Amino acid sequence: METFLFYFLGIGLLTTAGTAIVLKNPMHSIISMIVSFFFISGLYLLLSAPFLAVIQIMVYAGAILVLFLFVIMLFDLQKSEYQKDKFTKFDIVSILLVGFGASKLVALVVTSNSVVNFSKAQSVSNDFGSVKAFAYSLFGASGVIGQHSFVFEVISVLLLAAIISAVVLAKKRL
Amino acid sequence: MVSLNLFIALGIVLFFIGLLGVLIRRNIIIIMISIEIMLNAINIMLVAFNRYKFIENNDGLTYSFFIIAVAAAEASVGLAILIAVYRKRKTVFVNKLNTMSN
Amino acid sequence: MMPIEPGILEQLGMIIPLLLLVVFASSILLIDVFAESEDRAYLGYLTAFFLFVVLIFVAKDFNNNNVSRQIFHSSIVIDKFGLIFTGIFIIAGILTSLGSIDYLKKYDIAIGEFYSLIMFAITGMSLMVFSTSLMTIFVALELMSLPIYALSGLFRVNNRSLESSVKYFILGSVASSILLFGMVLLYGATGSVNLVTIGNEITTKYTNLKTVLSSDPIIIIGMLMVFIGFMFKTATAPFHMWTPDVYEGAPTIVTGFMSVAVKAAAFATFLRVFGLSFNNDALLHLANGAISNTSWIQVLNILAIATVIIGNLVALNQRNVKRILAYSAIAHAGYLMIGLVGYFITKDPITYSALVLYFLSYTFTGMGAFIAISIFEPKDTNKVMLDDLNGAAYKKPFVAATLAIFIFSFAGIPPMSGFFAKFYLFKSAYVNAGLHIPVIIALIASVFSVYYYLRILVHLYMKKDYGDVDVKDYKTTAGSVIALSIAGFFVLYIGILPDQYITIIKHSFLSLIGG
Amino acid sequence: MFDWLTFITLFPIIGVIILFFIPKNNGTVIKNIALVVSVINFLFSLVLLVGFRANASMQFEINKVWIKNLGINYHIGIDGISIFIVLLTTFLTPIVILSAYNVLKDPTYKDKAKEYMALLLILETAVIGALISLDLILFYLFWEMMLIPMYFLIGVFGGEKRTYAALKFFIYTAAGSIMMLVAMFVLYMNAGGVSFDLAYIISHVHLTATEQGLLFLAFFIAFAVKVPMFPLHTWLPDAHVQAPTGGSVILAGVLLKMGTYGFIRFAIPLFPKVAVSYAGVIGIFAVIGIIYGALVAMVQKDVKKLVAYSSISHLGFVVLGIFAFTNTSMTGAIYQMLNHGISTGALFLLVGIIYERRHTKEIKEFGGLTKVMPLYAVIFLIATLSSIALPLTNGFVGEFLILSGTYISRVMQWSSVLTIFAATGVIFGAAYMLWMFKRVMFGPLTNEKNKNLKDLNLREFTYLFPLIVMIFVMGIFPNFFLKRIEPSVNSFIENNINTRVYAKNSRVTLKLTKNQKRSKR
Amino acid sequence: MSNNKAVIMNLLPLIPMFPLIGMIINGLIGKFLPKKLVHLIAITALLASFTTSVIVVSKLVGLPEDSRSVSIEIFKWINVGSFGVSFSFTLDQLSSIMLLVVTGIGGLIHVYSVGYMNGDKSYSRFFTYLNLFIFAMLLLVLGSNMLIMFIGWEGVGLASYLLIGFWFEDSANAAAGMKAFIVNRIGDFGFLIGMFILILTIGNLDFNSIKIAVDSGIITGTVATVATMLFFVGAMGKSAQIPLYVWLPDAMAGPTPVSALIHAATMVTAGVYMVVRLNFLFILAPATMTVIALIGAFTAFFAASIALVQNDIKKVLAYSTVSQLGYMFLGVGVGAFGGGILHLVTHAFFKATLFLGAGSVIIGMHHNQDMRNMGGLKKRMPITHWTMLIATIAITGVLPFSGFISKDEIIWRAFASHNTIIPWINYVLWGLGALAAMMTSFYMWRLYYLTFQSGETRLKDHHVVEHIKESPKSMTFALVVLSFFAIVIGWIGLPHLFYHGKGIFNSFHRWLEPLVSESEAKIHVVHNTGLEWTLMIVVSVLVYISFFWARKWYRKEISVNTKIWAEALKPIHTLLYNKYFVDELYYWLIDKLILQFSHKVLWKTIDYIFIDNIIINGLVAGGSKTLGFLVGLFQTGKLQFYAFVMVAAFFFIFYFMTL
Repeated sequence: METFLFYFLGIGLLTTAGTAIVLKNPMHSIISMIVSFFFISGLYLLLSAPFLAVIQIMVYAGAILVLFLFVIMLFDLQKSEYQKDKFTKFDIVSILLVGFGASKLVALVVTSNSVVNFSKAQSVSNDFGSVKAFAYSLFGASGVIGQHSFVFEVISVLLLAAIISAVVLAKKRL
Repeated sequence: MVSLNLFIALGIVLFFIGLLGVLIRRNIIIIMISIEIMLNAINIMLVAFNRYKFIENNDGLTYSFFIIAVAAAEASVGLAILIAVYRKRKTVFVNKLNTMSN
Repeated sequence: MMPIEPGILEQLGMIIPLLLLVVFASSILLIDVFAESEDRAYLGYLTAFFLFVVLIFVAKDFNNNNVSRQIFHSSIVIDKFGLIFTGIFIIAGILTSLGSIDYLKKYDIAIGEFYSLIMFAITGMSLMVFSTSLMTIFVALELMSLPIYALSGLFRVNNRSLESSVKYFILGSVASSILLFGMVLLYGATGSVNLVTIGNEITTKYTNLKTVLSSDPIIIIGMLMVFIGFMFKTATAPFHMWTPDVYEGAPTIVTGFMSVAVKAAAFATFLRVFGLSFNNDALLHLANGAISNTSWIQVLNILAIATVIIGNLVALNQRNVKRILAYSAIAHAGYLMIGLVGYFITKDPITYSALVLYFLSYTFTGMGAFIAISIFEPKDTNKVMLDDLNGAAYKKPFVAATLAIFIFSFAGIPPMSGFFAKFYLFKSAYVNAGLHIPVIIALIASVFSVYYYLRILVHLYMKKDYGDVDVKDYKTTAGSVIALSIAGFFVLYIGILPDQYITIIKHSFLSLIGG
Repeated sequence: MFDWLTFITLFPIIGVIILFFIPKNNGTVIKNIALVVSVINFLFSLVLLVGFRANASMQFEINKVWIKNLGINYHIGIDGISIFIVLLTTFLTPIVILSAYNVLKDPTYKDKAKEYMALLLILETAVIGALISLDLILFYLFWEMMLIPMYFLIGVFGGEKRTYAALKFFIYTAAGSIMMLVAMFVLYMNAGGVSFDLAYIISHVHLTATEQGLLFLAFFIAFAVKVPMFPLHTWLPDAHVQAPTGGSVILAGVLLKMGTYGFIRFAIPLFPKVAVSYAGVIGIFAVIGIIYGALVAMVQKDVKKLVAYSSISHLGFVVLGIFAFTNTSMTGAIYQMLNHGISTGALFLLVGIIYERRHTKEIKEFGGLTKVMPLYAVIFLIATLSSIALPLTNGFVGEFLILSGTYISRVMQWSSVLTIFAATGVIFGAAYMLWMFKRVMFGPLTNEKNKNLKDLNLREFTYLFPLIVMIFVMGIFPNFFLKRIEPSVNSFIENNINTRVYAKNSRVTLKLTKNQKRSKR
Repeated sequence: MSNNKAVIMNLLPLIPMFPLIGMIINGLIGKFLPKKLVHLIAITALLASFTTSVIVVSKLVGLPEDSRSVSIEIFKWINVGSFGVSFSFTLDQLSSIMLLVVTGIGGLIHVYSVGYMNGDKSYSRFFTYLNLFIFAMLLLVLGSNMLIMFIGWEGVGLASYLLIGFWFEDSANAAAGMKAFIVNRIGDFGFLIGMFILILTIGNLDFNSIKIAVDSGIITGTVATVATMLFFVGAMGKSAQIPLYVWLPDAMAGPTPVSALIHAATMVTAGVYMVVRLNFLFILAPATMTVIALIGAFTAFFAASIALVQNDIKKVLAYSTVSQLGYMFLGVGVGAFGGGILHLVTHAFFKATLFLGAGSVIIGMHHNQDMRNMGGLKKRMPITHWTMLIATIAITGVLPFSGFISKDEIIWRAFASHNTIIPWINYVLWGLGALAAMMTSFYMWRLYYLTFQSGETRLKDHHVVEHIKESPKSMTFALVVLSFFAIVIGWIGLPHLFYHGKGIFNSFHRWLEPLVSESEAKIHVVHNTGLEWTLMIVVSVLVYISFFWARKWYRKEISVNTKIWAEALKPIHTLLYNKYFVDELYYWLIDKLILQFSHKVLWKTIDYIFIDNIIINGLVAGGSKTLGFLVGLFQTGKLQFYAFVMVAAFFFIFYFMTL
């Protein structure tokens, strides 16, 4: 049952990701992107990381792609506009190159022993993927700094910087 | 039972699909989306490794969480640039933007 | 090195410079909001002052604590190596902020955000240099890059500036994601992202390159991905293609900051990452103990030589000054890369101090040159062609003289610091690290570089005379004059008496090994 | 005791700093200050001469650590070989500055006097620095530093194709000396990687024959470009034709000597065996240079180019003298360096004077100037005679010593044949100089523009007069100079050639004449 | 006796000092002094040095025969390592003769040139150069080592350059001056190499140390031959022998007193003086001696043949000088060093008279030198006529006059001395000598008759003809004195054929005895007075025939049959007139060989095209620029292309690492 679920989610993910980059109309690709996020959160659930699955849907799909949608609607591209984005000979070369490279890489990685024959441990301590585990690692327990609280703080500074940069870029008149 | 290397293979393929997206499409929006795909692929592999190999702590999970946050920041700046470009050049196609060359 | 977990306050106490940077960056924003006067010049001076304060703190830290400690669960380490490079970033920041006052006034851009973004970028850089875990490096990399993407797109009214920021953004993001991908693979193979643990894991599991390749290629791929990520940031040969366009498009001051500070940060982190985790014999030696000629050091060596050659050759027939300096930056990256290879081979204080001295000299020379060029930039063109400089020396003798000093320092002509930097770098690479062929190629290439450097001087001094130089708006206020004189003074001072700087740098080497 | 050498090197820089504060437009004040500074510097250098004892040791020596980490120390000193070239520099600079007074009058350079003077003073510092430094890198530092002022002198103040000529000059020398830098690295490494000091390296280095050969080649090329020797000389005519008068006087008077000085101070002591075994080949190139320079000079249309090619020919003599390794020839070579500086310096000043009056350097533009400018003609004649080595002028002493020394040298292969070919240079020299003198000074005064040329004014006479005096003084009383040069040359040959190359103490350099043999028996 | 030596010692350096001081004064302030004072200074300088040399020579005569050589060192000039040269003068028999000749004739010519040059505006410059010449000549003569002689040697070269090109407005004169200097320089080149050989073998250049080396056998035959051959090259340059004589005829472009002093009496004889000074060295090299003799004889014959047909009075005298020098070298070549010097002295006097006479004729004819317009000056310029007549008789070698004595001595010794290398050579030498003597008398009498007799002066411009009058006293005084000596001077050197006693008459040879006897003894000379008489008579007969021939043709108006003969000898005439086209050959040679070659090949191809364009601008600069351009093409500006290159590089490196 579980393997079926994995294959369903996996193939779903790959196809939706594929369509996301192939479709001409950016609106369509955004939507197929959102569908692929659902598949990803499914995979997270499979990997017993419920908090992440929720974050994926809420933050990633909900916030970031919605932002994309706003931007696209802002441009209201005409059909003729994005039809011009045709395939060229050069793309075929890059597809072949990436395809060949990826296959070789996958073949190598799959067989390397830090990856092969690891089966899922049955019993998982209850708070593996849970919010509690996250809280401990981010904010640390009673007086001890969390494992990742420093990086967490840095990301907050990063977000601030990102906001300022976005404002600077988007300002009408400097 | 689904073993680790399946997840890793899936992650790598997804990563290269994203990379391919960047190389092929002219539309900047699509390029940004393919970058997001690449980041998601990385998240999947992170979670997979953490779940299968290093079950005792959840570093992988927190990393992927951070990556989502960073991706958000990146996307915001990227879109800001995109708006600025669109407002000035009225196009979102990258092959138009090659005024500078030797 | 014993990772200790002192209390939160004490750990925070150690990263005061970083905190100060963030606080000052945000305070600049607030001051900017409440200020009424349209003219934002005072912000430039204020930023310079703030940065100077941080510099004092860095210097204070540098002198007293001699043992470097890993803090925050060993995500970063405060050691002299990091402090020295933070110092370099801050110096670049001071020069940029001082130099940008006139430049922004010329394009009548009156925004405080410019300075806060600079400060954020500097925070990102120093964090990058301090960090010992790949995750912190990634986040710090983003913290550095985002403001730079914005800054390079500052002139929204100018196509080239937008283009440069688009290119830089997309290629930057792709490179960071490749870096991340490498990190994941390494995490998968070794279970942690801390550089030291990665290094130990690899050495415990494998003894030579052949076994690693056969049994666990994921490590090699991961390492390669990280390698590519850094190669992009340091603009080495095949990954340098974005540099000319981005440097030409971005505002000159930002280009200066990018070519000096961002490059230095990338190099320093590359040194830290590959010095700590991948410089073990598992990844370098063949079964029979000999250094394998397909190890990443060999790849780096080849790329370095390619960078030097491409950087110098293509610059020969460029007409745009910013593009010439872009290619010269690539060439200098090539020389630095040879020095870095030398360091990785020997890991001794001489090659290390040669490298850092080169950065110090390059900071002053690069920033000075770009500030001078920005003064000569005609209004609203975001383009400095060689012919725009004609006869400029007779309009602005001081600026032209300092530009001449920087040009000669780039070319490595004696009394300037460029000479000793280049001399020490090539001597350490040739004598200590035994890189005979790369040094000879680099020296020959640097003779070619004399051609395109002198072309700038030809236009400055020899093309026109007093009479016929038309009045251009080269007005300079105190900010750029101070910046140019600081840069000029240090270029000459290091050129004549480099000894004390070398000893300080050597002093900082001890802590690096401990990191 | 007061460190005179550093003082003399850095004193011009003080002059430059003073100049810096003077406003650009009052040119005369600038010129006077520059003149005063250079004259004072010359007087101080005379102090050197007074304090100089005629023995072989290195005098006024200072050896302080400069950059400990790189093993470079500030080791300076002068001996018989370098003292007079330093004096030549300090002697020529005030003359050049005085000659530059009206170069700066013509409109294109009207308020660039400050730059011109500053460049000349910096050039003086760089050259003296290079002459006195005994540390490889300190020498290399001054060697490269010389390029900047000369580059600007040619580039900013030169003729039409000045940028091309300046660039060619810069890149020729820079490219030449790159390999020298690599050679210095190898030497440093081979001598145990402790210091770049010349004496230290000479005593501690032990190289294989091939290594010595390659390194000598690297040093040789760097200095051969500067001399310039035959195949590497094409930069000199361009540089001279485009350079302003002052620039080309210093270029010919002093910069060219750096090449030959480099041979004596660095190339030969470091690699004596190679220098001796290749002496013949270098001798051939020197002789080619002599004859080639003379022949090509003969057909030049432009006076300055003619004098430029003549200095290629003269320096061919000097190189021949150096590589003959006899004390007569080497002393003669050093003495000839001084003579060439004075006679060619005078010639360039004279060409500059008629260029300032007529703004052309073509020989056919002139003719019959003696009638209009008699005093000029006399001085020009004396300079020409010194250049073609007429006895009782300085040129003769130098050339005679070189040729006689080379003839009796047993170290240089085919030395007698080379001497004979080199001596033909004496004939060609007379031919092209006198032919030029005839076409410029004698003959009917046909050209209208030459009719109302003014003769030398007082200023011009004052800066030519010392040169004329030196021509005769050095021609009639050479012993004053030779007495001081010779001990250093003897010790140079003794410990570089006799002991280190032939390893037996036979006085090999001089074919033992019969009566000397008899007296020895 | 010792005070004689002391007197000489402190007087000797004064001799060259006087002209030097004269030169300096005239040189520096001559332009501002009145004309009278200028020539006064110059003449007193000469007079002073003449009197001092007379005193000094008389003191020398006082010394005993064997120690008549006094030298004094003024200061050390150059000493480097083992090689030392010092400024030192030596007075011995040979240099005393030369001293008297130089200062004597020099003084007279100075007096003469007061008259000759009084019209000239750069008066002081002329006298400066004359004094410079005398100073240099005295150095040459008094120098006690080869180097001081070389200084004098080149010094006189310089003076002759300045004086030939004195009227520099006319570029022909300047060219002549330059030509003289360069040809001398070619000679000096040989001299220089000779000196090096001496330095190589004996370490220094003093004459007496050379003598010691020769006596002690250090200098072997071969070394001596090579050295002497090279010194002879130097002599050829200076004394205008066959290959290097071309400059002397052109040197006539200078003022006539210059030609008289430099190109007749003193400078050109320097070569002979040098050979005699080094007689002990030359004797060691029979090969060189033969060459000298041959060249001397051939030059005598060759130059005389050219002089036959020249129309310019000074050109005739110039070629006659070359021919007489040929005689001197013939004499010296066959070992008659004394005879050579005697001929030098006698020639100095009568040739100076001839030149000065020609000078006064030219002044009279208002600077017209062509003999075809002269004639009939006998009555207009009596003194010049008589003095020229005496000198002509002297030069053609008629018995009582000096010319005969010295020339005949040489011709006889040419015949009598036995040559080891080519035994029959002496007949050839004698033949050439005799023929040259015959031709000499022909062209001299042709000159005399054309200028002084052959009817009225043929000059077209009648106005000038009326005004021809005798030259002023200063000129005629010198002429008279010199012509007197032209007769008398020969007598002091009478060969023992005529006079056996110890008296004044053969004091000349006895005077030179100690210097040359040793080397002259080495040459075997046939003693057959009968043969000597017969040969002397044969030569005199030949001289008389050509005198009669010239007289017949040129005494009256140019007779009709002279024209017939001229037609018949047309081809030979043109050949001789154009000086065997030697000058044209030299010019073609120099132009083609040196100028074209160095212009086209050396400068244009090697320097300009090969090194500059092909290597520097072509390969280095051009190559790197095009390479840079090609690599630059990758910079297309398209973002996707950059990303593609990144990915491709990644895969390539990956492939490389996993190799």
